[in-house]
Amino acid sequence: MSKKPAPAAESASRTLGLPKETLLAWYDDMLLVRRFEEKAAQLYGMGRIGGFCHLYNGQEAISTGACAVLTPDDYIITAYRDHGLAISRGVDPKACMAELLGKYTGTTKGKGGSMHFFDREKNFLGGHAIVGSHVPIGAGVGFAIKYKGQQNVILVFMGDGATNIGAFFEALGLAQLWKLPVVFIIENNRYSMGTSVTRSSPVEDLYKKALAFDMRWDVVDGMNVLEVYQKVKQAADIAKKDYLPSLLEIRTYRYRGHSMSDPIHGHYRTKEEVEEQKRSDPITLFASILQEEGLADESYFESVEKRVKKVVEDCVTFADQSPEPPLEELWKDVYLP
Amino acid sequence: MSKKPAPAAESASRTLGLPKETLLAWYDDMLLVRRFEEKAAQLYGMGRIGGFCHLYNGQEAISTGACAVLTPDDYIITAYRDHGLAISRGVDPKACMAELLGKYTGTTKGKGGSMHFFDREKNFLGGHAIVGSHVPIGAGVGFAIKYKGQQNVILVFMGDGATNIGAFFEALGLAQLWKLPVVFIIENNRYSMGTSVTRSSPVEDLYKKALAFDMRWDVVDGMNVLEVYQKVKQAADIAKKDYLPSLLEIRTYRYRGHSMSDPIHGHYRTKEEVEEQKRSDPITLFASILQEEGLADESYFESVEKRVKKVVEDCVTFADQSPEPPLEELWKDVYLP
Amino acid sequence: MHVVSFREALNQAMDEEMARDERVLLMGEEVAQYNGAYKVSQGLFAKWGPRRIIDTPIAEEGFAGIGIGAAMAGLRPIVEFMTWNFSLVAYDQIANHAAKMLSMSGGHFSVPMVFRGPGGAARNLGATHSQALESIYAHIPGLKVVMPSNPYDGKGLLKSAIRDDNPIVFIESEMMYGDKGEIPEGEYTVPIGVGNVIQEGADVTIVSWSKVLQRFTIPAVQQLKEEGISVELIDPRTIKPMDRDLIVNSVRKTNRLVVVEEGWPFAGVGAQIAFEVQHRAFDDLDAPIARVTQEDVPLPYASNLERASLPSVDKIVKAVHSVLYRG
Amino acid sequence: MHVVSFREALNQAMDEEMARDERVLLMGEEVAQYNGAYKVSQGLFAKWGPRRIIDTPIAEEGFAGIGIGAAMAGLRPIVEFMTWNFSLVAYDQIANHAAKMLSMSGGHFSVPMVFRGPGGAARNLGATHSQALESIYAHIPGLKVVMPSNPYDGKGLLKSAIRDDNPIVFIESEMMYGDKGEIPEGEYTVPIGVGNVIQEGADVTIVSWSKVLQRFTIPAVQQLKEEGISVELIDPRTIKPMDRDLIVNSVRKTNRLVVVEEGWPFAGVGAQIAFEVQHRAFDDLDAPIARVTQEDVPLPYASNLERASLPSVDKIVKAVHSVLYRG
Ligand SMILES: Cc1ncc(C[n+]2csc(CCOP(=O)(O)OP(=O)(O)O)c2C)c(N)n1
Ligand SMILES: Cc1ncc(C[n+]2csc(CCOP(=O)(O)OP(=O)(O)O)c2C)c(N)n1
Ligand SMILES: [Mg+2]
Ligand SMILES: [Mg+2]
Repeated sequence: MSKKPAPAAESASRTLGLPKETLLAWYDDMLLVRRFEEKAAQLYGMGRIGGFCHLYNGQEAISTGACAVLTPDDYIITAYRDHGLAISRGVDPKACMAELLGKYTGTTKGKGGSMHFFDREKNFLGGHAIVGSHVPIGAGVGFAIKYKGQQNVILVFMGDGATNIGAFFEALGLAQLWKLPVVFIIENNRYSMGTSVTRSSPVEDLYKKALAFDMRWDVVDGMNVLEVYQKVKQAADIAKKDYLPSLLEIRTYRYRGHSMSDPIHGHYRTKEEVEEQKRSDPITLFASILQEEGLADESYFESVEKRVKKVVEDCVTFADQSPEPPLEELWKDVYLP
Repeated sequence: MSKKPAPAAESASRTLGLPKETLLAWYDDMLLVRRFEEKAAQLYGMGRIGGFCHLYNGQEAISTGACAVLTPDDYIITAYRDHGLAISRGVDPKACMAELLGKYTGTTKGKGGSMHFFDREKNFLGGHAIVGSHVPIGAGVGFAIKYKGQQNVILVFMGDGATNIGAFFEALGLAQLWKLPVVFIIENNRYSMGTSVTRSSPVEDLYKKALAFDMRWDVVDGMNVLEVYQKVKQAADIAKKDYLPSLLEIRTYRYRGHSMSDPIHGHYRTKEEVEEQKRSDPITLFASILQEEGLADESYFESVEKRVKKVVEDCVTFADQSPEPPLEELWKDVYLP
Repeated sequence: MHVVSFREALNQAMDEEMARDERVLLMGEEVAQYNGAYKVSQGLFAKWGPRRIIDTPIAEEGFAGIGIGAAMAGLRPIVEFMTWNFSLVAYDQIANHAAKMLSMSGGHFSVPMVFRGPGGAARNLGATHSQALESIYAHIPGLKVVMPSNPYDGKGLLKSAIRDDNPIVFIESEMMYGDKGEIPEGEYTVPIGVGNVIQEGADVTIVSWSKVLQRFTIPAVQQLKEEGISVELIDPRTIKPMDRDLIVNSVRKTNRLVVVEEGWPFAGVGAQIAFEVQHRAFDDLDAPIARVTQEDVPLPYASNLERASLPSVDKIVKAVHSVLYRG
Repeated sequence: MHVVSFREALNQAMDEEMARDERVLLMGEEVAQYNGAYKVSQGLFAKWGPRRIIDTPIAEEGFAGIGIGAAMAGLRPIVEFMTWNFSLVAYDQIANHAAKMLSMSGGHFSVPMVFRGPGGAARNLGATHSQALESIYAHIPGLKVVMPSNPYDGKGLLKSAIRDDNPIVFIESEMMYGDKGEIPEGEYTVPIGVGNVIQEGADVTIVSWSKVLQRFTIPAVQQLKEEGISVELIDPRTIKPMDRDLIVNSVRKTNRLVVVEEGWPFAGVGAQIAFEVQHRAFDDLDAPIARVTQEDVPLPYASNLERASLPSVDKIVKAVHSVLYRG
C-alpha cells in the first residue's frame, strides 16, 4: 500500500515525551467526559432531558486524543454523538448541560439539543443527526481552509454505520481529488444501532474504503489516547503541510446502548461482550500508564474525581437555574436580515 | 488482489471457438448500431429528433459483446446513452427510431424519448437520465433474481462519470454485502461531458472503486468485442452460479460529442486524439479478425452494409409513417388502476 | 372486534400480506433482528426469516433504489425508512424513479411498492428529525400518499397499499404507535383515496389527518362542542389522491373550512385543499378558509419552543372562531 | 442602458460579485473549462482561474455539502446545478442542512450561498429532466427562492442573492438564456422579496413568473387586451418570501386572480398564493381564484404531449375568462 503511512517512529517514551501537565489535562478531560455522560444518563432517566441522547462512554480516548492535536483555528465536525467531542474541544460543559435541558444558555439556545451542539468560537461545527450528511460539509470546511491558504485542518468524525452512505463516499472522493486538508475519522465502535459492522459493510476493515480513492489511511487503537493523539497528529500535519486528506479507522467501543432508549446489551451483543470490552477501558488504561510512568498516583486520581464531580454538579446547577428560551426565539435564526 | 479473477484461460482460437453464425451476427449487430446512430445524428441535425441525443459510436463492441452473454431471462439496465444497448439486446430498432421521433409506436409510445428506452419483453429496464441513480435500481433487479432463486444476471451499465456519485457506491456496497447476481459495467469512454477521468476521479483506474467493497473486478478492452464477451461472460457466470457481483471497467471511446449539442472535439480533446482513437475502431478490428480467421470476406462486409442500410431506412420509414401519441396518452401510465 | 395498538395493526397488515403474497418483503434499518426501531416489525423476522425481512445498512438511496428495481422485476417490497426524515437522501429515487417509471417507460414497468415509516415530530428531536413531509411527496405525480390516523385505518390502508400496483408513500407517526383502537378479527381493507367523516356537523368543516388530528383536532372539536359549535370533521386518510368531493360537499353544507396539518404552511397540503374548495365551492363559502400549520420555522429542540411551533388545540379553536367571526 | 442576453446578465452578476468579494466562487459540473453546459459561466474560468471557478465531478450531494461547509467557514459559494433536476440527489443537503443550519446552531453558523441553475422544462427532455421544483424548495423554512423572468431582474437579483447571508435557491430557465433585455451600464441590484407590477390593470390580476410568464402569460395578456380585458400582471420575482402585500392589494382592486406557474398543481406555489389571497381578500374576490399549472403527470417526451401538459396561452386565456364568468 504505497499510501499507507510509515509505521510511527518509535517514541521517546510511552507518553511520547509529552509534558506532564498536558498528560494530566488529558486525563482530566477524559474523566470529565465520562462523568458528564453519566450525569446526562441520570437526568435522562429522570425525564429531564428529552429526545434522543447518544452517550460517549467508552470512546473518550478519541475525543481527548484527537482534540489535543488541534490549534484554536482548526475545525471539528461530527455526528449526533457529540457531547464528548464538544467538551474535549473546549465547549463550555455548562452550556452543553444547559442545551440538554433545553435552556437558553445552551450551546444553541436550546434549539439544537443533544444531537446538535455548535460553537463558533471553538470552530465546533456540530452535531449533525442525518447520518453521513455532515461528511461533505466537513470536506467543505477543508475546501475553505485551502481556498484561504491557511495551514489548518478539519477533523470530520463519523460512526462505522456512516461509511455505507453515499455522502461519505462522495466526500472522500472530492477531498482526494481536490487534495483538501481533512482528516476523516471513523469512530468504529462496531455497531450502528443494533447492526454490527459485519452486517452493514462488505468490508470489516473500514479503512479499506480509502482504497477506492487512493487516499492515505491508518488504523488506530481507540482505547489508547496516546496512539489516538499520535496518529491524528500525523494525519493533521500532513493535511496542514501538504493539503492531503487521510481516512483513519479508530477502533473503539460504546458502553451504553445506541441512545438512551436502547438497552446496553440485548439481542445484538451480550452482557459478556460489553463487560469484556470494559476491561480495556481507555481511562483505566491511561491511568495505569500515568502511574507506571510516575506521573500520577492514586491521590491525584482521587482529586480529579472530586474536581470533575464538582464541575459536573456546577453544570447541572447552571442548567437548572437557566431560563427556557423566550418564545420570540421561535422566529429568530430562521433567516439573517 | 485475492479478488481479482484468474487471467482468462487461453482460448482455443482468437474467436474463442464460437460458431461462425454467432460471430457474423455480432458483426451485423455492431454495424447496425453504428449506422442507426449515424442516421439518428442526421435526423437530429434536421431537427426531427428533439431533446438530448447521446450516440454510441465507438462503443459498439460493448453492447454487442455484453448482450451476447445474456439469455432472454437475463436483465439489462443503463443510462441515457442507451440506443446501442437496446438494439444489441434485441429491442426492435424500428421502435427505437420511432421513439426518437416521438411516435406512438416507439419503445415507450413517445413518452421517454432517446434517454429512456424500455422493453419489458426484452427485460430492458431503461434508459435512465439521472446519472448513477439507476445503479441501485439495477442492484434491486439482482435482489429479485436471488429472491426468486433464479439463475440469472443483470448487467448494469454506467459511464465513467457515474462512478463518483453516491448511488453508485451505495449500490456496490449493498450488492457485495448481500451477494447479488449483478455485473456492474463501467463504460469508461474517458470523459463525462467535457471532463476527463483524471479530472473527475481521484483514481484513473476505475476498477479500483471495487476495492472499497472487496468486490471482484476486471479490466476489459472495450474495442475488442471478443474480450468484452469473454469477460462479461465470466462475470455473468459467477453471478449466476455463486450469486456474486463483479465490477468491470471496460475501456472504450466515444467518437461523437457528449450529446448532439456538444462538438466532437473542442477544448477538452483534440481532433488528433479522436482520429487516433478511431484507428482502433471496434468494427474494423473485428472485421479484420473475421477476415484473418477466414470467416468473412469483403463481399460479406459489403452485403452487410447493404442489409443494414435497408434496416435503418425501414426504421425511418416506419417512424415517419407512425402517428404521434394521441392526446389521451398524457393521462395514461401515471397510475395503474 | 378486538383492541390493538397502531404498531400491532401495521404489523398485522404486513404479516397478513406476506402470508398472502410470496412477493411481499420488508427491508429497512433494524427491521429484522432488532424488530424495528419502533417495534413495528416485531416478530416478523422470527416468523419470516432473513429472506423476507431484511436489515439494511444506512444507505437509504441505495436500498430505496433496490426496492424499486425489485418491484420492476416482479416483487412487492415494503421499504421502511426509520423515519421519513431520512428519506430526503433518497428523494431522487422516490420522486424521479419510483414515481415516474410507469410513465417514462410508457407502461412497460410499474413499481408496486410501499415506502413507509413514521413522519412528523416526535418530541425534542430537533429540526432535521421532526419533519412532516407529505407535501413534497404529494406534489409529485405518480406517487400516492397515505396517512392513517388510527389503528383500524392503519391496518386496512397498509394492506391496500401493499396490494396497490403503484408506489405508495405511507406515513405513520412515532407518537401514535402506542395508540389503541378496535379492529375486526377477520380480513379487511380500507380503500386508498376515500376520506372518512369522523363526525358530522353543521357549523364548520375541519379537515385534519394523522397525529395532529388525534392529538389536537379531536380535543379541539370536543372543546368547540362545549361552546355549542358543531364541527364536521373529515379525515382524508389519503393525501393523494385527495377525496375532494367529500370535502367540497361538506363545505357546501357548513360553508366554512379550517384545515389543520402538521407540516409547514408554504405550499403545504392545506393550501391545495383550500385552493380546491374555494375553486369549487366559492359561492358556498361564508368566510375565508383558515389553516392551522406548523410555524414556518425549523422545529427547535426546547419543549416550550417546540410546543409553540406545532399546531395546538388553542390554535385550532382560534381558527374555528375566526371563520365563524367570533372572538 | 445596453442590451444583453439573460445568460450574459447572470454572467455579469457573478463576475462583478467575484471582483467585489474575494470570498465568492463558483463550482459545478462543466462550469470552468467547458464554460458552462449552457455557457452561463462563459469566460469566468479564463478570468478567475481554477481557484475560484471549479469543475466538479458528478457528485451533487458531495459538492452541495462542500458549498455548505465552505459557507460555514466564511466563503460565499455559488453552486451551480447543471439543471435543478439534478438537485434532487442533493435535496437533503439543501433542505436539511443549508436551510436549517442557522436555526439548529442557534445562530452560530450561517450559510451564505447561492444554489443556482436552470429549472423547468426545456424541450423534449422527458420526465426526469423537465421539472419546475420551486414548490419543494419554497416549502422549507430557511431557504429563499428566487426566480427572475428577464435579464434585468436576473442580474440584479443574482447580485442580491450572492450578497444575501442566507442560502438562496436561484432558479433560471434554459429556454430563457438567450432572451435579450436592457440593463444599465453601472452597478445595480434588485431586492429579494419585492415583486414587480409588469402592467397595471383593472379587470383581473395574474401572478406568473419565470419562463411561463414570458412565453405564455405575456402573450395571453396581449390577446386578452385585444378582447378588451385589462390585466394587472404581477411578477413576484421571489417565490419565498413572496411579496404578499403586492398581490393582495392588486386583487383588492381587480377582485379576481389567476396564478400561472410551470410546476405541478398539487401543493404548488400557486396553491399558497391562492390560499393567502382568499384569506386576506375574501370579501374582495368576485370569483374563485383560478390556476394554470402543468398537468399533474410526469412530462412526456413527444412534442404534442409535452405541449399539452404545460401551461399555454390558451389555457391562460380560458382561466381568465372563467374568473370573469365569460365564455
Ligand atoms: C440518513 C440516516 N438514516 C438513518 C438514521 C437513523 N440512525 C441514527 S444513528 C444510526 C446508527 C449510526 O451508527 P454509527 O454511524 O455507527 O454511529 P454510532 O451511533 O455508533 O456513533 C441510525 C441508523 C439517521 N439518523 N440518518
Ligand atoms: C445526477 C446528474 N448530474 C448531472 C447530470 C448531467 N449529465 C448528463 S450526462 C453527464 C456526463 C456523464 O458522463 P459519463 O457517466 O461518463 O457517461 P457518458 O456520457 O460518457 O456515457 C452529466 C454530467 C445528470 N444527468 N445527472
Ligand atoms: Mg457505530
Ligand atoms: Mg463517459
